[in-house]
Amino acid sequence: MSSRSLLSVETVRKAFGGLVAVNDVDFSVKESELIGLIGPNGSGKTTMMNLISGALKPTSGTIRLDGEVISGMPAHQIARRGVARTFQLVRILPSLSAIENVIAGAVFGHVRAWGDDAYREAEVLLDRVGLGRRGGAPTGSMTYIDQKRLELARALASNPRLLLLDEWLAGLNPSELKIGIELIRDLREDGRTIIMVEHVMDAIRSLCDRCVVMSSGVKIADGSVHEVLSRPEVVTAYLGADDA
Amino acid sequence: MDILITGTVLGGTYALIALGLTLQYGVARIMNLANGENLVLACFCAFWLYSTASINPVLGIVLIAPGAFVLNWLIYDFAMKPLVNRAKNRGQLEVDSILATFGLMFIMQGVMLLVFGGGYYSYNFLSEPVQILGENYGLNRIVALIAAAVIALGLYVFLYRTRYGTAIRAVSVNPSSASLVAINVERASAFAFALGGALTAAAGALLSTFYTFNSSMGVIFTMKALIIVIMGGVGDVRGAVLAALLLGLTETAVASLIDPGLTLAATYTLFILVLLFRPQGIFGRQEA
Amino acid sequence: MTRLSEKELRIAVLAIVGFAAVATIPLFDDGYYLSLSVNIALYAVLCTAWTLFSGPTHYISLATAAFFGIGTYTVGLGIDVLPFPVLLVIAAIASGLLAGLVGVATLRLSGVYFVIFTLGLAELVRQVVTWLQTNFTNGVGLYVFTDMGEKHIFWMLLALAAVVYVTGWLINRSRLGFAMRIIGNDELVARHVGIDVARAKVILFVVSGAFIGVTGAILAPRFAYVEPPSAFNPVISFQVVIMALLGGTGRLWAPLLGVIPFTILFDQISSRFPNHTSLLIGVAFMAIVYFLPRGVSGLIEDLRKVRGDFGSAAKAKEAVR
Amino acid sequence: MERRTLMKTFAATLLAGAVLAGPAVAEGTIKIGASAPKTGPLAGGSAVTYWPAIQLWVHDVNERGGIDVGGTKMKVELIEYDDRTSNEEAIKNIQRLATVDKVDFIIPPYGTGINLATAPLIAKYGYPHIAVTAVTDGVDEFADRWPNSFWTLGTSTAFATTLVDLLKGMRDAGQINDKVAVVNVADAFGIELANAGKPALKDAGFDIVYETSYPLQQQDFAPIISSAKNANPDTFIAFSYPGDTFGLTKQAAIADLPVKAYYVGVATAFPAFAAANGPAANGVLGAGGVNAASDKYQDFMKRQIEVTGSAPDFWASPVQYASLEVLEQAITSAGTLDKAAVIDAIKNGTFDTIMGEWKFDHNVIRKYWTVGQWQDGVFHGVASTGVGGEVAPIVKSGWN
Repeated sequence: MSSRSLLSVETVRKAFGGLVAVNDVDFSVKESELIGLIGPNGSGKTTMMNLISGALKPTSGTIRLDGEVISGMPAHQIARRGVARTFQLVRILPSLSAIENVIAGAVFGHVRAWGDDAYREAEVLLDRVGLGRRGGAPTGSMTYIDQKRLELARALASNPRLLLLDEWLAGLNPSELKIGIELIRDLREDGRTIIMVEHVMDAIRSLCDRCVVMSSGVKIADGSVHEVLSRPEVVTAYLGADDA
Repeated sequence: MDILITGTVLGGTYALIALGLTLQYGVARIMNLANGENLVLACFCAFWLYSTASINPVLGIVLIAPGAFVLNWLIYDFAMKPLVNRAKNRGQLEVDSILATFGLMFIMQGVMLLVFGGGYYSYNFLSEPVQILGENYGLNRIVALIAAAVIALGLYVFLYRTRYGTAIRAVSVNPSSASLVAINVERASAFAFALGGALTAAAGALLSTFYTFNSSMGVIFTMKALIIVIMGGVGDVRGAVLAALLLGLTETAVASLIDPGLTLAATYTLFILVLLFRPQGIFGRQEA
Repeated sequence: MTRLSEKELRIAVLAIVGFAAVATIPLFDDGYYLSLSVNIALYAVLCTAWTLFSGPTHYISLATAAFFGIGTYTVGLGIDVLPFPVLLVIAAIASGLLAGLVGVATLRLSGVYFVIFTLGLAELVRQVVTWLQTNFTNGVGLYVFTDMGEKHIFWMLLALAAVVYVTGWLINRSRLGFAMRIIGNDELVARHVGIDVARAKVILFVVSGAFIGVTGAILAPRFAYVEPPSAFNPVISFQVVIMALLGGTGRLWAPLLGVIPFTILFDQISSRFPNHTSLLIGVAFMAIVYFLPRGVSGLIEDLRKVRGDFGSAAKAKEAVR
Repeated sequence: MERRTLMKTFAATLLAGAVLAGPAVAEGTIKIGASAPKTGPLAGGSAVTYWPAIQLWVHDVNERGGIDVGGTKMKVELIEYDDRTSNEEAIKNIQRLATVDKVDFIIPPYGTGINLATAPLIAKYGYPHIAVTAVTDGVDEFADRWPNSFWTLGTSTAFATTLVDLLKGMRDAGQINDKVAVVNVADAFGIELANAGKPALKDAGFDIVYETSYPLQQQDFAPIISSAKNANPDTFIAFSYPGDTFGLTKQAAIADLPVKAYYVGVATAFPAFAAANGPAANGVLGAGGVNAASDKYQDFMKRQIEVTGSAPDFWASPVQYASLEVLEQAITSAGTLDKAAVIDAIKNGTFDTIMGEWKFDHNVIRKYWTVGQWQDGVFHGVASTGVGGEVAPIVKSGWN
């Protein structure tokens, strides 16, 4: 691959007291790449996402976005530089309508739209995630998948350079899953750069160019999906964690 | 040296004022703005017992504290529990309890005004000097300091060394998890609130031996107590005692060495510094 | 989002008519009812300004007395030197500045700490002002003698109220207002959509503090004699919190619903039962807390919802047919 | 919807207010209004000095059958409001008294600040404003500004300078030496007194060996007393407020502060002071004073205890009562309830009060008590601006 790397994570470590959740991890993501960040529960994936998005600050190490150091910046600054995310446990804004939820993503971040522009853009995005014409709906009564769609639309509203999806497919039933995978594939075809933390292996297999595997805070593998998933240490890490 | 002793004595007084509130706020989660009124009411009771039945205020605690315990249990049961049950989250309870205890403060003040009037009260008990290292200190203050130490120690032993105390601490850390391990949270909260009230009343009885009080001055005590409780870390007995001592020493040092006009400024500066550098209180743990 | 909707126009017209009507009060009564109106206008401004910040952020600020006192003191110190309008501007700047400093230092603290901190702040400012005056000037009291009477103060407060409402409305329509709504919903999300949460809060706190400062400045001529205990009276802070919470903090107009009935109620209690004021106010208070858990505006919204539910049920029925 | 509800709420409240506020007017009575703290920081003082004296006066007048107004006796009806020690409330109360209750006369509020805040209003409605509990150097300025206002308790400067004169006398008699400690509460009265007192002390050749101020509502005085003690003065002066007056004295007794003259400010004259300090009170000097041995005062004290159940202080209580006697006599001599006529009568009349004969000089009483001293359970006036009847001061001998 010849394109330059958009995100580079360099020996990043995060310790909570004595517990090292992320242990000197290195990896990089190239422009328009979709990588999977996988690993058993508690392996530090979500912490890694939080470090990239600025929800947490690394104890040591550097994270660069397009060459600029973003580690240590507050979350809103990182967001303004074009990193958007969804959350492991879906977080919508309950007292705002659906379309306002989407507009929220468009106003303050990488794109700073306001007024009618933001509104039109948000309608397009709602349509795209499959919530067309439901912009006025109260968000509290939405189904889980719809809330997830809404959250994705909010993340996309800022036209992010890097999109972080934290178990966005988790908890969906098989038919919803299919729709979800299609949606992500669609985004990838647009050339969007995405990191997805995911447990759903089918999704990883069918979507990702590459994946990074973490176990107990350490990166244990990094490479093409097929190759990485057949490595013995990855298999042990998974089986060990899942079966025990 | 003089400053150290005077400061410690003052700190002991502050600890007395604050210990009750730290339980009420830390465990029962009621930010009790009527705390000072509770204390002043106890002052009046001690005064009344002393002047009509000549009951020694220190012994009077034996009557006053259980009385306050019952009163506060009733207050919790009738006035606070509906709010606790209604509140969806901690913030809601905080707002509601501020409002409700603000009302309670007025009621208690009104009752005291009716019964005792608005004038100043003061009486003499143990106000004889004792010499420590060549300086005179009021015996009643020394007694209060000792009592503060006894009460704080007793409370510490109760909270950290007994089963029920541990249960109460569990409630203070996390009420919903506490109920999962078969702790009757409602009862524990009521108990903590009542115990806090009793401690405050005991403090009032002791303070009445050397403070001049009237019906309207409860709010002064409430403010001091709130500051100490927050500085020490909500619900933390050790923290509250330490904060009280720190405050007593700082105020005395500032008054003696710099200017008595700046003691309150020193109090709040100290308070602000503690908040900025240890927002979880002196002993508090960082929230994950 | 930027155009005035028909509904907004209607409200604007109503508000203007309402303000004009209220502004005529001094023409009808120059006595007690005017003074009562001044007190209502005073707390209406204070509570609304307070709610500008505390409504969306859910922070309970007890610093009202600090900003109010700074405003009052600005006038007390400058009344013989500078024209009154200039003093109002200085009061706004001074209290806004203080709010900014405090905001930068403390708005990352969580709720309770902020409450106590702001309470401490008012006391601290009072102490420092007293100490400075004691040590560097003669006496603590300042005389503010002007030709302004109750009606002038009333009109000024009313004008300020209009400014506060318009500002609040503009904020609500702006990015800042939208940001505050998001922050009120979920701070973490707010940060991740690129909102500088701390900055937004500080800005609002400054705006709110500046308005409170101006209110204090307007009130100074009414005091005639400005001294720290009355200018930095902590009771002001508490009353503002309580009236605002009783009214409700969800809407710009909600605090007014707390201020008007409760000022009148408390006034009735204190004039009917001068010797039992505390007791009865306490009882009234507790009753309100228990029976109006979401404030007056909450009650109104509940009533509206009941109606709305009937309405939508009817619509649903129609749809089924 | 919300508009309608709002209007309804508003209308209902107004209506309720109007119904409740219907005053009961009795024929042939004089309505007199009073607004002062019953709650709040100043309530402690007004509960001793203000309310009982008024209550006694109303009782006395009505027992006599009322005030003689142009030949007919009119009884007095008192309307009282609590100002909660707040300027806003006080202003509103005065407005209510003037425009809703339409009282005939107003007894001015308690405390310097609130007296000044309400003075413009009282002037606007043309009521006589006989201020009692307001001690300030501005009296002449205020009397000029509000010609309806009368000032009875004196000026801060006089309180300080007469104290210095008294101490000078004691020093010249060899009872005390030059060394003085001066502390004051950082509030209006305390600061004014300190600002007037310190230069006067220096001029009189005293040596101020310790001076400081402390904040309002200070509760602990150990550092102040021990610093003062270390400076080793013969005289200790505290320009203090009620809470601190008690606190300082208790601390001084415990520390056995070895001074020969000990002065504390407001509330020294309260009966509770003697009760709280027992024998330690003996020899304590304080602000105020009265001709305590006089029959008039003794009689006043006895009756106030009888009627109201609370003992008067030895300073402003009798002055408060006297101010009402002035009002009564002025009404009678004017022969009408017309406010302007009564103001005129106060300006020019001579009044026989429990404080002796009073005549206003440019609206100000110039002869008043300034320093008193506890001697054997009674707080005798020991210095004044020429009232007469001062008792000789005694040297403080220990704290037992």
